[in-house]
Amino acid sequence: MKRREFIILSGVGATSASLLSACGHPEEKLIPAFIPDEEFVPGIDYWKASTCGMCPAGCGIIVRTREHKANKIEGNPFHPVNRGALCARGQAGLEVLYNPDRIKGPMKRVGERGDGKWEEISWDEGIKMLADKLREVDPTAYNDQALFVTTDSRGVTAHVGHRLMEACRKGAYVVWPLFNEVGAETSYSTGYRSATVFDLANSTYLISFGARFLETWHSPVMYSQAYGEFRGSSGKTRGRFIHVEPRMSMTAANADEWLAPTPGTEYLVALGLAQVIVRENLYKSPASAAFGNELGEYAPENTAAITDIPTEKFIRLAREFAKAERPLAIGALPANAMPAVTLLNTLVDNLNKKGGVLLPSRHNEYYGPLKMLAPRDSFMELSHTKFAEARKMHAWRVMMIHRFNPVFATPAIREEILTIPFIASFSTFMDETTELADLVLPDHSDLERWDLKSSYPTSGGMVVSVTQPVIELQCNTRQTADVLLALARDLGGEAAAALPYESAEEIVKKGAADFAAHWGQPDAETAWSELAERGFAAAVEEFRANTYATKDQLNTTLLSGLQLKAALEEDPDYPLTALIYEQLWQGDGSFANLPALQELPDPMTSAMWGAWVEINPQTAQSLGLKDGDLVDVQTRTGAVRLPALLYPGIRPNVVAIPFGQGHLAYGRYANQRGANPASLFPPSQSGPHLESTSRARVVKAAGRGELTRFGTELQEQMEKRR
Amino acid sequence: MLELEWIASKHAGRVRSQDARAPKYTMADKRPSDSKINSDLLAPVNHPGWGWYATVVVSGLVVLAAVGALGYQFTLGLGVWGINRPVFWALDITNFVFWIGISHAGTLISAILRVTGAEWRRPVTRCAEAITVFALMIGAMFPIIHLGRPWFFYWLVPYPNERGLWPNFRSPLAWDFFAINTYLLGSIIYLYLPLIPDLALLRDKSRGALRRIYGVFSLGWRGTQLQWDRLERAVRVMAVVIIPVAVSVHTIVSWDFAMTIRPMWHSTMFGPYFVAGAIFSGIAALILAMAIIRRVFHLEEYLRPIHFNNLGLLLLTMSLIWFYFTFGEYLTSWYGNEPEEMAVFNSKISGPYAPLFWGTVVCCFAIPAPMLAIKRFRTIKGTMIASALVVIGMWFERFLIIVPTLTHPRFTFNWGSYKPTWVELTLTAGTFGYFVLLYAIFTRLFPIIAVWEYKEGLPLGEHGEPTIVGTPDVEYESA
Amino acid sequence: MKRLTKSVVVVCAVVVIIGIVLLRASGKPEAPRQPIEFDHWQHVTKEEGPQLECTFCHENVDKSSHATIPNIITCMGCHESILTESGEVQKLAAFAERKEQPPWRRVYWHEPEANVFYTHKPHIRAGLECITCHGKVGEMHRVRREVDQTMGWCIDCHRTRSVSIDCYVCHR
Amino acid sequence: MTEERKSNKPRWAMVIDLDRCTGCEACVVACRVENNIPTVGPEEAAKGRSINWIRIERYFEGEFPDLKVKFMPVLCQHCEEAPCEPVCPVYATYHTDEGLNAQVYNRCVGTRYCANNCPYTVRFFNFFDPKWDAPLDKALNPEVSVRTRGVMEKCTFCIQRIRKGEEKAKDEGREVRDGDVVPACVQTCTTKAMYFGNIADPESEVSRLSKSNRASRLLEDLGTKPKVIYLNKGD
Repeated sequence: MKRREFIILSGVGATSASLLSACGHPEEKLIPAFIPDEEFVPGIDYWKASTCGMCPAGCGIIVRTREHKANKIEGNPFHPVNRGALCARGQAGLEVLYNPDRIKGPMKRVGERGDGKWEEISWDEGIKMLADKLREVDPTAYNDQALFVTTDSRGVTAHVGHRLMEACRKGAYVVWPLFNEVGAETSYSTGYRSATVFDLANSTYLISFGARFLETWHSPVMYSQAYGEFRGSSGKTRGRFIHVEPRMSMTAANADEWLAPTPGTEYLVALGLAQVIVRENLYKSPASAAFGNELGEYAPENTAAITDIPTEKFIRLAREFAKAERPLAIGALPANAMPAVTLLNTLVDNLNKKGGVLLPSRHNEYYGPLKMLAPRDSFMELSHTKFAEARKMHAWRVMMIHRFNPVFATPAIREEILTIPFIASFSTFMDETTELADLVLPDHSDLERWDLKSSYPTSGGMVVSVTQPVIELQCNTRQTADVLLALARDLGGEAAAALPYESAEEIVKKGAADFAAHWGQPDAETAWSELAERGFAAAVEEFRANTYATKDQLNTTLLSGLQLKAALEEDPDYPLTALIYEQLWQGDGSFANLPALQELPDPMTSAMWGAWVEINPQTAQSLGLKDGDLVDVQTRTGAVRLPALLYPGIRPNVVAIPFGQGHLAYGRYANQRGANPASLFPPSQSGPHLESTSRARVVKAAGRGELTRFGTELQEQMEKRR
Repeated sequence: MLELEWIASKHAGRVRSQDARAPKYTMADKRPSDSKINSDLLAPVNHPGWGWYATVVVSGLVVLAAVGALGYQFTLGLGVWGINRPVFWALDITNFVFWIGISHAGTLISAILRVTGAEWRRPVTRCAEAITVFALMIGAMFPIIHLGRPWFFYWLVPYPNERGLWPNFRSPLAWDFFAINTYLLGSIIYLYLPLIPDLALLRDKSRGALRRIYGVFSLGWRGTQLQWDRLERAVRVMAVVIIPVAVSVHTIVSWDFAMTIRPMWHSTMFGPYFVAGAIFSGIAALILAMAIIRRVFHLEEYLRPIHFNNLGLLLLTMSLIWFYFTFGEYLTSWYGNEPEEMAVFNSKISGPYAPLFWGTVVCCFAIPAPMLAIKRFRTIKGTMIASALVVIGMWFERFLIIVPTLTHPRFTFNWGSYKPTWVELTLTAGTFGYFVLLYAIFTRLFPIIAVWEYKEGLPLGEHGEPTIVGTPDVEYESA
Repeated sequence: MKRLTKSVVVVCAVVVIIGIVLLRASGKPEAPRQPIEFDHWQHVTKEEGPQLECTFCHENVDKSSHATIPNIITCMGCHESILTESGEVQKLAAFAERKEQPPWRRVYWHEPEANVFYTHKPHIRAGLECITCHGKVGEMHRVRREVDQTMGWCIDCHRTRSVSIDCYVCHR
Repeated sequence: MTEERKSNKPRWAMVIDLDRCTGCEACVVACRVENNIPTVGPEEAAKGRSINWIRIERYFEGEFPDLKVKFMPVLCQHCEEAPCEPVCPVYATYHTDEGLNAQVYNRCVGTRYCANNCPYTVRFFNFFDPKWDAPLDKALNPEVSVRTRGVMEKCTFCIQRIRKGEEKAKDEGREVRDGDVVPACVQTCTTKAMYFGNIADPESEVSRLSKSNRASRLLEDLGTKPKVIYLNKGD
């Protein structure tokens, strides 16, 4: 008997039973649901505005609530970022709120670390415990430190956490992003400084170097909307879209032309295009002529062999791009390769022009008096390598971890984390890192907490979006910022002085009102009530057309770091290249516990409920592999066992694994599903800059893998016959 | 005269067990005595033997297993079957079509033989009619148990209700409901009518409660001339009426498929194709049943090689017709070369279903047709082997009509596959067990060869009437 | 024999009747005992009473799909000062004290399996009287189910008023 | 659509612009959440029993490196001549006077005949009772039935939203117009590739788009007259 069947038989499937059973007429007792109270009249929907927390993009949402339950999330139709739309992740937000595997309240460890034995404690007890640990940090010792690790670089947590750590003498506020693409505000994500956006909608010719703007890059919903307009709306010609990426992502699948260069050589494609534009004098910005000599070595004739893109294609695309009415290049390449993309935009001179790169000039004014929304400049950015180095220097005594799961992102870090004497986790779920914690102080879900988020819509300016509770608390959780405030009060002295707030709510209300006041609504109270109802406020700026005047402004040194070679060395024992990518919904693996997303067929492979290895059918044939065969992907660092998925949209001799599955904790939906490819790469590579690539080999293992697809499984049947 | 005979048989005295093992004689001999016939033909009723009990126990256990599986399915839902999206029908409907097909053995064959006055039919009819009723009962179960919510099956009945809801008479499934019920009712009547004189015989030969029960069901049969006249007329009318009903039933079953727009279902010839297939599998089932009855109840003198020979010839005819239809069906698909049709076609001819498909062709045509065409092989054993192959082959033929079409929806993205679960397999086994069980019980309660009808066909012996109608048997005995 | 037939018929009839009664009884109680003996008559019909409109308490009937049962706060709005010595009002006050709603029992409802999405609002808009579907509740002391709200009953009314009897109007 | 307007009732239709559809599947999740579609879990999904009222069909054309992909969102097409309707023996699926292909769950006995006769394979069967691990059931939409085992289900064009939209129009004493009814998938569409409205109203967006020279319908040659209109890729 299957597990599921047993469950049904034994009647543990209690929900369905209570929903559907007729015995004893449960309906008769439901009467409390028909009594109105101050908040809800039964049978009437109440929509509450907030901000999506499923990625940093900051889409506005409205949540439909009824009878004290939230039952649908929709995009806020007035929000300038997403204009009513919402992506698959955002739609699944309620499954975070109502997830059966949420941590119900504060706990402390009673067994050995990782034993999973916990004792429920009160909030006061938990905060006291953490405060005592922080007090133990020796302010005089150079290498004694407390650490606050998070993925938030802005917002209430960052504001409070940062101040507390500063006040905590040796405290360090650490931001540790895994995938840099989504909404990260730092330069390497776009090649430009923060607040830069791209006017896709009005562009007529778009080249994307690995920027999966329809799935995961930057602000997917905003750029999807722009893409819709780019493809044609009344009165606009249909834009042409070229995508450069070794694996056909969903974004690539939408391109008019897909170029699949050798992994890691995307920047050479960009430079090759630039070289053609310069040598054929197709550039528009006057300063561009100066690049003539420097680009010589990147001529497509030189690089075609490395990139595996024919020269003629370079020349044709370069001409098309340069001659297009409003060309635009975007990219998601390693920071040191991004200048190649920036260069293309420079050559066609599209800065602050319709359909080009929009670089707001007044962006420093946006934040108004509210500095909490500004990206913090004094945080430490961490990757595994840096962590290991820093670990040698500092004897971290206390590690506080918030919205981040390093043990999953970089499994090798586990041992090092275990050496830290005291770990407090603020996780909402029991993830791999929280399992090692000594104290768990669970945070609210995004629909229960207070926060402010800033984002930059293509319409210009900045939008501040409010995250506010849309429904009463589901568990005995507390917002981390509130916990930190309580902590500061408990610590007293400097810490208490640095954080003179009652609650996160107060900070948010004050910050939001300040912002609104700065941008046109002087009455703080009206400002706040408007904001709470609409969910956002905007600072508006018209983009001023701008042009690069001289070569110096182009920062020509950008090219110096680039080398004319493939990204990976040949390795005779490991003839293939393995890469991991951020899949449509899986993010950094933190959505693996949402059943609606687990059962969402991957748009390209149609696979669900698991992980897989994408292999080109040609390569598979040469390795004697069939679809669904279990294979070991091995690198010099590690190996994973996953089912092979024959995928025509990947370069031969490259294998790709989606990141996000393979949890060893994290609740019933995520645990023990697929494998975590992070172990394939040296820990240094799981840093923030690049989706990792490595030399690899694929060995057939015994047995068939569990590869579940929604669409048909057979390769030959995937093709459209009709 | 018949009445006289009847009275004679009534006074023939009690049957003794040793009579069952009476010395052999051929039909060419003079007419066997009434008591001999009675004791031979009533032997299974009176002295079933250990084999009968064993059969009942074994088939009963299989049925119990199937009932258990059914209970499991009703408790949890149809998910315990292997069906999925897009294969929403599989073994359930295979069994349905198969058993409805088997049911054509009886009534249709016996009716045709009666109407055409084929004298050799006499020992065959009862056997055949019983198959019809039981196979139909089993087949008709499936449209109910295959429902997602079987407890609402009565919504197919057009009963007046306050909600003003009626069945959808446009649906072939609603037609099925009426056709099958009509056929079942007709078949029961058609089985029952010729049973009345034999019930009277049993009534007279039994005592106590049994006598009363047989008495009720024999409807006060006294064997008067009037009664005989009426019976004969009723049987004759029923024989004529039941033929179109039988044809319509399987036509409508085929229309369940043909009325859809699915590739390789939507075919105008599905009606005759299914009817032919049904008669084909029905005859095979009849031959198998007869051979087994003949053996276990020692009815060698009654079920003679001539019957197997004749039925074998019928089976050969049907095999040829079946092959003709199949060939025509597939050839037109192939020539049409429509992509959706070809997807299904290829999956059967050379794809994953090819072993089953070619196996079916071998079982239904390649082996039985030549075998039955050669007189030397048209023996009891030969026809039995051919029939067994045909029954198996026709089951798979039904499966192959249903499943490959469903695994290949028009949009290739939705193509699927199907694997049965133990529940479906147990249910399938259960249908066979149930059939055997019902049949065994029937033989215990009623003579499986119509006593009066057999006697009616015999020479009158002392009265000096001409004897056997039809071909003399000797020829076949020696062959 | 005749007697036998007769007795068989009688026994069958009795069994059927008992069965129907039992089935009905095991289903929805016709006049369930409420946690507080709320008397509709006193509030609505009684001459010296307040003679409230139905919508005074069931205020959302023209706004929502549900007519809604009044919150205890509504009750206490009057009973804070009126009839405070009555035993039932004291029960009410005790509930209010505990900030609880009395566990009222439903008189009219349909099973969730019926998949019915009835909404009051359009029926009120069409000018239907409350008593048409709920009986003369205002004249009852304890509410008793007076109308058998079966599907046939719904359809009858829809037919006579030539409202759509499309399944999708109510079931979805 | 050539058939005459029999009443002043709206006829609901959808337009999907394939040039804009990116295959992001936001609609798939939105539909699941709005319509109480259960997740069946990995074991059941492996058996092909996952339910998605709307799905993105993906077709590859050609081979690496000249590979092309087509995404096609497929949902119930609400055919005017729906093949699923005549075969249902109990009228559980039928055509409403608003041109919707209705599925009445509590009339369905589960013959699955309709699913077999649907050329678009958009009908789904509840093989088991649905199950939501508490408290996930709190997110169920109270405006939509929770289907039991043994019944078919499929896209309803968000009938609950249609009813709400019509209600709103009635409240305001006017005919329904564009924007009154927005199904969950259309609402969330990230590229605004989907449109929904009353095709009987010549002024509506769907009417206008359905006359586009890019407009086509799925399996038009079957004569099912679908009410989902696809705008083919430009270029």
